[in-house]
Amino acid sequence: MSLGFQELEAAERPPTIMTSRLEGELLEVSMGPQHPSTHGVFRMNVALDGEIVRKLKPVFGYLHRNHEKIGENTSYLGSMPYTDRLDYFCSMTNNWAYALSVEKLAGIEVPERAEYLRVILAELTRLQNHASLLGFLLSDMGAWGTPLMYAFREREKILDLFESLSGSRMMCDYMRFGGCRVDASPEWLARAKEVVNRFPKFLDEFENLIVENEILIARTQNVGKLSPGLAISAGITGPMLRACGVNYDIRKVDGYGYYPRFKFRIPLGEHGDTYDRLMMRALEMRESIAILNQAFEQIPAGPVMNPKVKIRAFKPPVGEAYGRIEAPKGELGFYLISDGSSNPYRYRVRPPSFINLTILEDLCLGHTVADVMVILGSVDIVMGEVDR
Amino acid sequence: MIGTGILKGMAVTARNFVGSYFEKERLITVQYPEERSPLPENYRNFPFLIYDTEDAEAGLRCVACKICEKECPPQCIYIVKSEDKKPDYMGKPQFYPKIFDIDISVCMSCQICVEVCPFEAIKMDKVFELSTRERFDALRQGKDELSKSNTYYHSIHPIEAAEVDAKLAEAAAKKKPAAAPAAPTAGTSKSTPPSGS
Amino acid sequence: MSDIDEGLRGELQRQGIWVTSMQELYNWGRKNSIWPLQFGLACCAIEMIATAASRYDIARFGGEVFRPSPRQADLMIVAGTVTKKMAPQIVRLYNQMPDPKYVISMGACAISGGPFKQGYNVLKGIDRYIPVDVYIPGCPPRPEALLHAFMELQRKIDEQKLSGSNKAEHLRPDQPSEFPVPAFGAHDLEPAANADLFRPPEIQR
Amino acid sequence: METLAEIKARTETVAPGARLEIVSNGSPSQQASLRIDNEHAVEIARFLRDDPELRLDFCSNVTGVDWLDRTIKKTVKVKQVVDGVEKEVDQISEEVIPGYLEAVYHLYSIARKHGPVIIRMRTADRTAETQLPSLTSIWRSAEFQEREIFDLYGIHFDGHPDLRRILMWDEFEDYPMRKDYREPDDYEYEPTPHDDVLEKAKRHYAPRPQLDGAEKITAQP
Repeated sequence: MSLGFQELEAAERPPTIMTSRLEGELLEVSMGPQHPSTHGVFRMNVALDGEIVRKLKPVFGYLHRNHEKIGENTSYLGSMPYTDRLDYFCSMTNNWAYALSVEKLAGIEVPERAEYLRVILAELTRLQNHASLLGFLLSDMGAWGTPLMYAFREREKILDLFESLSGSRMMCDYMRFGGCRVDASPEWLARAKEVVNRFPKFLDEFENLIVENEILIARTQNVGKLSPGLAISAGITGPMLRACGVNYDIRKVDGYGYYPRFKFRIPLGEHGDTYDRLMMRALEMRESIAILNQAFEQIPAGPVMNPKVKIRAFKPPVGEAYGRIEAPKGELGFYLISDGSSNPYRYRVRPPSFINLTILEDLCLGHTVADVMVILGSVDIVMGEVDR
Repeated sequence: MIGTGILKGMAVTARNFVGSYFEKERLITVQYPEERSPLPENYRNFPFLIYDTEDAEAGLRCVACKICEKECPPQCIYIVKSEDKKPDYMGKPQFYPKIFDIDISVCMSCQICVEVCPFEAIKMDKVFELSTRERFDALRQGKDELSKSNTYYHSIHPIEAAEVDAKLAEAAAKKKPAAAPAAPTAGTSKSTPPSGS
Repeated sequence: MSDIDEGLRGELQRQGIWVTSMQELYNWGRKNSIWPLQFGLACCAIEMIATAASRYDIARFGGEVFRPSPRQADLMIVAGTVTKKMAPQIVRLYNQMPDPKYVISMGACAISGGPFKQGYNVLKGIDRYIPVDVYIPGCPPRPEALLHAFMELQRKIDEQKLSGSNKAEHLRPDQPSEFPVPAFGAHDLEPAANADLFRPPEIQR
Repeated sequence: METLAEIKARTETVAPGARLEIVSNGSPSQQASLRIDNEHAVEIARFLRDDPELRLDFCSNVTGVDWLDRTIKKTVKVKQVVDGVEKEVDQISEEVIPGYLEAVYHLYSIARKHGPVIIRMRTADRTAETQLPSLTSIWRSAEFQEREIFDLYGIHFDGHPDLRRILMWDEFEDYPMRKDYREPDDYEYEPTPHDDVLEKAKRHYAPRPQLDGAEKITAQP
């Protein structure tokens, strides 16, 4: 297969005259798809000048498993378990985004308790996603093992909650159009509350581990700077956008799922560099804990499923809808076109981590190869979602 | 002073290292084959078929309506309907599945077959130690392997099974005037030993 | 290198003498230091990382040394969906691993394409191109299930013979240790399966 | 935010000669969209982005849709003289809409926090003229998404900086997300076939006489 450098113009390439020094020669390196970093089957074709990145072309598709095509051949309900496998860290938020879009398409009301449960589960998902991201990022930076072990220790506690509620650790398949599949028992809520109450202790510890670490600061500050203008134009969303100082959080803007009922702040970065992106996750976890504590206080009793919604032979009216939520990685949207049959005519996922990679080359140019891994880690990608 | 941040971090690792010897919260390793973390009530892995009474062939609740086959998102269920009818646990003549196969090498444990089944005939199992050295036939479960007793269901999902039994008993009571007076109710198989475990 | 008579062994053990054969010693060493290739594809890879993390701790089985290079690895855990775009790379990685090498096919996708098998870019099972030793069904399998498969693989290694007519495959020079890498075609991989390896049975019902 | 009709009216004043059309949406989501013509697309997109009222600076989602040839049955009441009496009679006319490919853009505003405004563009047909103007120069976020549409649907975006296959390999020739795409035949082992998989598996099993018996079993009553 060609390396994908056809567009590397001859004029850009320095003349290949044999000189005594190799300076100016570009070295083409293919990083991935099997790569020691922990981000799955992602590949980058990098042109290097010494150690400096001069050109970087991401290559996708090594996990392109035809989610959209399968979604068009499966019933509306049948696509729900597939959404779990999009961003396999955050199956709950994927479920929610899909359920929200179908609810928009068919005009379905969701009971109050179900909305609260969705908020609780989405914020728990955000906690475990950000915690494991920090672990992965540090392990990319060379802190091999230890922070990842700490992060996974905490993640396991949240996975246990998911498992006892939905039946599976990762592939929860919990939400349905018009509510949630099963109700959470009071014992489950008490357990979840306990896990959330203990979480700040872990955060304190983790922040002690990393925030002031001189090596981390040297590796991340002023690395991979992103300007707010470029970020908006390139469609960057989520913590990455907010790290540039742009105040845009769909939980506030769209106000879906009773988020307007909760008091929480949107952490904003200043420089848009890797350090800000990293810290953004740590700060967002604190706000998630605040939301969770309010949700545990406010959650009302009641049904969790709209009784009018049919499980089988669900056919929404002809039309289309685009629904989006603030997933841990950014704006996760589903665009559905219905032709009145039981399968969607068009089923499209707007994957945040795929679109966040648009500016990967801009971030990496001029930095060393070692920084590429750090920058990629701070983008927070999951290949299941990038390639779908 | 340069280096204080690193020392602070080292203190955290040291605390974790020492703590992992006595602090329960930091000591989380499950010594798997000898010690198992308990599976929650809701845990699901692969589907199985329920039969009432003691006879797996006669007491099978499945009536081969093929709804699960149709709804299964990855299409891993295969049913061939019988040509004749035989009495089910309530004495009513019903079709039964001549062939009921689940390819567990495809199944994604999504539980949709359980949700759509109108007869409470298919439920989720908790067995996960299924590694084999063979692929094709070893991972295709037939009717014999899939059929498990209601007692077994009670042993793995006690709360859910009790609810299902109550629901079925209620439905049977409603139908009773029409059905034969000697029809046995659901959940009479409590005395049978678990066969699938 | 033949097997030791169990009665004699018991007798000697009572006298405080432990005997072992070269084969047992060799297999004991091999099965307790299986180094997997650090290589994840999709969702199952996260469960693989969870298995390596502190709660399940694959180090208790001697498998914690995840090697980034195939040249140092004994075991390839194919954890996740194998797409047609990725399949040539996996075969190449397998070919680069030194003998004896083992493959665990983790999760529904790696076994048969799993829920995604209807996709146009999904390979219906990695055993179309490379031989697989242990299959773990599940989507994704629990970390315990991976440990169970790991123990199954250890049992398999323990059963391998170093000599005789039925000796282990990696010791037989006529057995291939490398397999042809499929090429990207205009519509599909070429060939769509390695006919020497992938022989699906007729379905008997 | 302004209504779509107001946006349309204002756009028409800025881009004279542009043919705009509001595509209605029957679902409860009520997200109607604006169809823009290909010649003025870049101009209109720039206006939507830069207009101080709209400031649609964030192009969230870009996607392709494949519409096959459709026939639409229209029922019109026509007055006809039947047996000397004038009556209203339903006249059914069939209209064939030739297939086309469509690109849909979902626009939001980060500056003004409103949206979505949905714009769509259509190609002339599905096979020969599948060109659309690229809007990557207006919104950078369209770069990879337009590449993806090119890869999966075969829409050629004029003016795209780097239009290559993105998800499939370079040697691949088909456009797999099109509705008439036929996936490669790899149904050698299908233990649980039914419905469409059964049909595809049958095609595969057909030249293999040793499996004829198995085929008879899989064909369901």
